[in-house]
Amino acid sequence: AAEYEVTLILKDNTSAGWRYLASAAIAAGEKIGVKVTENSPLETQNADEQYNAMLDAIEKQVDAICIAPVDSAGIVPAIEKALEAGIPVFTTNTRAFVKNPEDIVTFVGVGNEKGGYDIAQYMFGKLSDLEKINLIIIDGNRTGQTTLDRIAGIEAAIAEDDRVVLLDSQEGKFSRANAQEIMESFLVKYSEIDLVIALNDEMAIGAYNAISAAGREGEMLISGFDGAPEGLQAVLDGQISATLNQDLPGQGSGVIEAVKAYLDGESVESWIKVGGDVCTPENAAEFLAKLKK
Amino acid sequence: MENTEKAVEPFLKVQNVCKEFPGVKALDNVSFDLCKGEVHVLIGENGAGKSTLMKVLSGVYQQDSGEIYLNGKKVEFQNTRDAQLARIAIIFQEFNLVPNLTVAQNIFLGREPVSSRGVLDRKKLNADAQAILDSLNTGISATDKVELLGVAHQQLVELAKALSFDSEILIMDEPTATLSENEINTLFDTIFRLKARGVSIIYISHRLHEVYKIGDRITVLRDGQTVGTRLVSEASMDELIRLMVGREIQRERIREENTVQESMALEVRGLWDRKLLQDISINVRRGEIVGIAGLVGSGRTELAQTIFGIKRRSKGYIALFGRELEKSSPGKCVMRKAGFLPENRKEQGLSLNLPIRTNIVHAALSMLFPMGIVRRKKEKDIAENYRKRLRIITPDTKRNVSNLSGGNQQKVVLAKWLATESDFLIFDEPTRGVDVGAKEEIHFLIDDLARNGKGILVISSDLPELLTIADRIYVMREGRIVKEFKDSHVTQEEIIAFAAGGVVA
Amino acid sequence: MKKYWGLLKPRLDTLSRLTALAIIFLSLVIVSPSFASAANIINVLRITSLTLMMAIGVALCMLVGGIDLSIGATIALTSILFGKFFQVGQSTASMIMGITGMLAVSILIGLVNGFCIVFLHLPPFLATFGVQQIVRGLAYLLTSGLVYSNFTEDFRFIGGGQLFGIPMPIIIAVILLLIISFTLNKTTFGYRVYAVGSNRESARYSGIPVNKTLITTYVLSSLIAGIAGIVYTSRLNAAEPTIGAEFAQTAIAAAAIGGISFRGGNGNVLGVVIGALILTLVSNGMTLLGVDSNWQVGISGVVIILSVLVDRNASVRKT
Amino acid sequence: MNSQSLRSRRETLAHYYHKVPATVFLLFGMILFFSLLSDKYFTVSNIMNVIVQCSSGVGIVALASYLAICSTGVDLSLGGIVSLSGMITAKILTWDIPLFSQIRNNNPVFLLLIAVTAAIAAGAAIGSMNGLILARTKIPSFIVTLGMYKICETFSRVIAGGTTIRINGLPLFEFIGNGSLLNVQIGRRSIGLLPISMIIMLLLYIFFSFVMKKTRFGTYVYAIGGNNESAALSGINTVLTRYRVFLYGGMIAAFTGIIFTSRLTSASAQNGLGLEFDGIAAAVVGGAAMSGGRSTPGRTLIGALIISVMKNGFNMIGMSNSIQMIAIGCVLIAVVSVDTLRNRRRFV
Ligand SMILES: Nc1ncnc2c1ncn2[C@@H]1O[C@H](COP(=O)(O)OP(=O)(O)OP(=O)(O)O)[C@@H](O)[C@H]1O
Ligand SMILES: Nc1ncnc2c1ncn2[C@@H]1O[C@H](COP(=O)(O)OP(=O)(O)OP(=O)(O)O)[C@@H](O)[C@H]1O
Ligand SMILES: [Mg+2]
Ligand SMILES: [Mg+2]
Repeated sequence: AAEYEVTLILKDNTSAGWRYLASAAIAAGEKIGVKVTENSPLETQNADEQYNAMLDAIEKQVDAICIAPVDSAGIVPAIEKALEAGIPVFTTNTRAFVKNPEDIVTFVGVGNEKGGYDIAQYMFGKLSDLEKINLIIIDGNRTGQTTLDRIAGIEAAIAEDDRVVLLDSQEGKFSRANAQEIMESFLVKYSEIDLVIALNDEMAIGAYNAISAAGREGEMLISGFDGAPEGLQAVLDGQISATLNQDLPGQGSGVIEAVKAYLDGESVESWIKVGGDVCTPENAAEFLAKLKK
Repeated sequence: MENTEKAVEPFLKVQNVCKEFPGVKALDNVSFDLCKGEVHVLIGENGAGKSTLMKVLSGVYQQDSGEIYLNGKKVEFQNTRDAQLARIAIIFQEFNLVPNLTVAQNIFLGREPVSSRGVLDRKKLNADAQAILDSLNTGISATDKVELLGVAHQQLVELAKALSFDSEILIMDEPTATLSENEINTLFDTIFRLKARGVSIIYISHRLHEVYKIGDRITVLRDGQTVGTRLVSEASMDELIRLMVGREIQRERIREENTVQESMALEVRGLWDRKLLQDISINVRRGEIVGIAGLVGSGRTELAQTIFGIKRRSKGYIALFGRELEKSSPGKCVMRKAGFLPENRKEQGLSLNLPIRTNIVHAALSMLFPMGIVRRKKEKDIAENYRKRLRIITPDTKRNVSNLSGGNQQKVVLAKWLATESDFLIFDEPTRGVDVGAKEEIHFLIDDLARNGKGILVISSDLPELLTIADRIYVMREGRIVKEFKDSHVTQEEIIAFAAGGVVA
Repeated sequence: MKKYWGLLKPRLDTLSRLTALAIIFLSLVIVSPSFASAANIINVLRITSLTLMMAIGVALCMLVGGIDLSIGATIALTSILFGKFFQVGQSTASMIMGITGMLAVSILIGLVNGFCIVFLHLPPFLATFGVQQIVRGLAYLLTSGLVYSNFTEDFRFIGGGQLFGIPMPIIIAVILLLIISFTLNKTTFGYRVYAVGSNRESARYSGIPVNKTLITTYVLSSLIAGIAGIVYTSRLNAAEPTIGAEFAQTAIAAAAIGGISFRGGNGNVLGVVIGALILTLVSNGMTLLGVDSNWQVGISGVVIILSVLVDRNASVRKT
Repeated sequence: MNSQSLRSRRETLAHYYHKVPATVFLLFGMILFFSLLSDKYFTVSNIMNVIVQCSSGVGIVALASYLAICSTGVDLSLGGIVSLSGMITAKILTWDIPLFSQIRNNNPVFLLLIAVTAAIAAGAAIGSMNGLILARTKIPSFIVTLGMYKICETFSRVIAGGTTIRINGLPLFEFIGNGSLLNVQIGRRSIGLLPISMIIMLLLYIFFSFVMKKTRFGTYVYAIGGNNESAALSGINTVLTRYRVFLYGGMIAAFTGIIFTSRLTSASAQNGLGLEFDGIAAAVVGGAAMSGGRSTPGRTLIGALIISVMKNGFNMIGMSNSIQMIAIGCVLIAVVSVDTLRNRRRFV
């Protein structure tokens, strides 16, 4: 029987990335005696449902709550309620903007802003022989924190490199299909594109599909984000150049291990860095092997 | 237009009113007047423009040209509200009740009594409505929902609603079409009372004998034009019919020959349903026209619906052409060559937004096009054929049914069932809202069907109609068959006596 | 002149819709240099063809006075099932098995919709909304959010290939459109669909098998969604449970712009082509013009309202 | 006791049985079911938890959905209105222009009033637009409100300007969504027995129950829903009535927007999107017919509670989300079919 009961609240219940995180968390929990129940918003990334899920977890009197907040600020009142009920709160993937940093036991992950900065910088570096970089960004969902953070990071990198010209950006809603359609239009519109940064792997593959269908493979580089198995495989297959390995499974198991340690009375660092490496054709196989395991 | 002596100055005057619908000149220079305290009857063939004229008078439509004077002052109604304010009330030919509201709410819809703070005064609403209903001897409760009422009761609610306006002019567009003798008498009493109070009434009906009971003057419309106004006391029925139809109409019994065959078309034994019908046994032979008489609510329609499988029977035996129909459904009946013309054309008979010709082939689809592929040419030919035979007045059978006048719509329903070439047909109020001319045609048509060996069951509240065409008449009361008249030598009075329960069978 | 009005009027709706389409098209040609290129027109047609397929199915349901909110979920579930089947053998045989499975499951979903509407007497909006939840839930359950991808070349041909230079999705959509249009206009089934949509009670009295017609319609709608799912999966070269969240909405909008009435019994499925084209043109045009994503949402909203208004403003409500 | 009074009592009982909607039994049945499965379910704090979740989510929106459905429409713009009005509230409370900064410093209560008024005004404006178009044209409400939803989303995104707006240091405002009166101490936690959002929800429901039952407007909404043509021919101003339905719907949804923003102390353009379908589901579960003219605000509230109870209950027993989705779909279908079949038996 499990020693501790934990509620895990992710941003949604549907997209691939969060599934990797959740299944790793549950698996890790089983190994070390923590019962993990996931309770993420059903379809949309919904701050209010996360709030409700927190309240339900409080009523269940779980031993800890792990959350990747959809809205870093919006979740704060709910976190305060949890603390009032004596339930420790852990964040993963995305930080919460609590008033006192010690309200949160630990944050597991690197943060989307840094990730965005890193991958953009890496891709610009790969194009070091160009005098001008014509850039396309395929956004996620501009109402959500994840997109905003990643974009902020990418913009910071753009600001440092004056070769970069941002041609266009459109919302791909993190979906392969949307990205494919958007890229088809961009290919018609722009005769010179050097780099496509997609905010997740699915959209990067969608962009690749459009580019290869138009026979313009090799003209431009593509980067993804997340380091999901498909993304890594696409890097290996040379379809996309790089992806940022968030190590979502690592975040999942990391946060559960932190919970266990904390509840066992051990001390836990306030920031556990997981992931954040840029995956390139050179190291992608390694990451993929680790995932398969 | 002929001049009749007028004792009083006309109260309402319609002058040279024209109204055109796409492709149809519904009103063509109509002039008409109405005096105070008069019952002015309006008659005319289906599609003559009666309802249109009334809708102009009540603000539903606006005339294209021409004037309306009320009390010597020119009026223009932009909507029904304006007409209500001018104290003109109307009972439409088609029902206009809100099913999910109570009777009282319907009667005072748009004029609910409110207390000083704008809060509804339900007590007063119900009491006022009940008072009107009671004055009509309806037995309807003001707090019942309208959707639970039958057609006849709904008609009475319409009447109550019109009365509630306390208007100076009351328009009734075929109020008796769904009523039976009892209710009609109540209606007439009401009309006399109103008249005594100085209310002027415009009364539209296809039942000419009613004209003589209540009318003062009578105006005949034909093809959107007035063809004459007469004092009722001076107009003979033959003259009126000639004015309306332009020819003589035979008003005698039309069935002379006995075409009844031995073999059974329909046989029903010991039929019950869960609510109303009790132990019903009837039969119809091929070549025979059988009538069912009864008061409203006696269950005639239920009986027909149960035979046709629209309502479920709880027990009983039904056979078509000697073969038992174990579980009936409309589809099965149609396949076994039986048809049912329902009483409520708007709700049960027609797809209003579809073309006339499509409606006509609806019931016969699988028979006409067994391969499942529709041939437009055939569809058109069939429709044209019935348009001619039934004299459906329309410029084109491609038009939607909703553009037709009430009577012509009825003919389309009829055509739909004739097109199935069924060997057994149930007609529920087949001539509801149909003019005398067309009615005669329909009667001949039914007679003709019987001559060709088809079995016919006619349900009608119009007793003269039954007496004209039926070979045999059943009388129903409260869900039972209370009497069977083996031949047509009966009088209306005898039938009513059984139907109303005066005589114990 | 007035005499011809009666004949012209029913065609006026189509005419004004066509005008709206032409106006949008021409303005895009003028404003955006890349719009009128052959490559882009093919893009537009290909995207339209997917919207169109789904809209045809929904239009059928709207013709019988219903609606189908479950098509997006149906596409998701069938696409996942294909992924699962394909995984088994990764061969042409498993592909054929997968396709068969997809069609079978989509028919099943249609049957469930039809059952809820006919026998449980549920309003179609609610029934298909509930079924949508169930079906999508199943899709998530089956995959736990994972993505299946990298299908065989012959499967990818269905959504990505070309025949005589015409992309396959366009060919499939046109074939479907012709079949359904023929069915509606020239077969007794089509007549029944209109009859049931126009007045269900009267259809029943006419001996038309109302229940059968309704169920068949919902099955057809789902089946078409299943076919669209095949094309979609093949085009994306991936099966994921999240796809199609907005398909029902888009399809309904296309059908409504195309003149299919929500009350049933009114409208022609050919009009839906215009509806689908208008929607695609607008979103494609905005992308080409570089309209900010934040504004795109709203502009598409305005277009949806306006383009329906175009053919209805002739008959503005009086009272 | 004589047999007659016994019989009449039995009849009254039967009468009441038929008057009580099936959903009430269902609601209690569900609560019982979850109580059996989880011992933490039937506690004061969890019950208040469910009520708060309902009142700050689907509860109020359901009322607006019900109004639209009752007049034979649907209002898909409600989610957009929630997002936009919530965003406007946040924007005004945090707007960095001299006028507002000054008010914020001198009289925060006044600023709060401005923000709330502006949010409701925005809801009213969108509702008006819906109403105007719907009353004046024959465009189906599905399309108009879908378009308006997208327009709301756009404005909300544009006002947000690419971030979420955070509100700090306005405890009075946070109190709307998070606070409550009459707190009791249970263990370490203090449980509010009268949450503000619940009070707002109840006031709205009571007010609209009154409106639907006791005013002409209410009767006219039912009349339009029952038979629009007849209503018009009876001289009812159907244009105005329809307009008011959507106007009020927009204003009601704006309350949810305010509560949302206050509850999360921040506003993202994403908030509230999708809530319109929950609202429709709740109204229909409560007994509203898509063809119009049925159900009451009270029944709608029961429908909303059922949805909230169901979601919370599934969470409490730890059911996985995919299965939850399936279960909710099944329950929706089951509830409404029980209700329709029961009604049909009575009428047919
Ligand atoms: N809304 C409409 N649109 C088009 N044509 C119409 C419309 N209403 C009536 N008509 C046409 O106007 C003519 C007159 O119709 P009206 O309803 O006034 O006839 P009526 O005398 O009342 O006939 P009935 O005795 O059958 O009720 C008919 O030819 C009918 O087809
Ligand atoms: N007492 C009643 N209360 C409510 N509804 C009734 C009552 N009696 C009859 N009805 C309804 O009124 C309608 C008309 O009754 P029914 O059709 O059985 O009689 P009918 O003899 O065919 O009369 P009609 O002249 O209307 O054709 C039916 O739908 C029936 O359900
Ligand atoms: Mg008439
Ligand atoms: Mg009858």
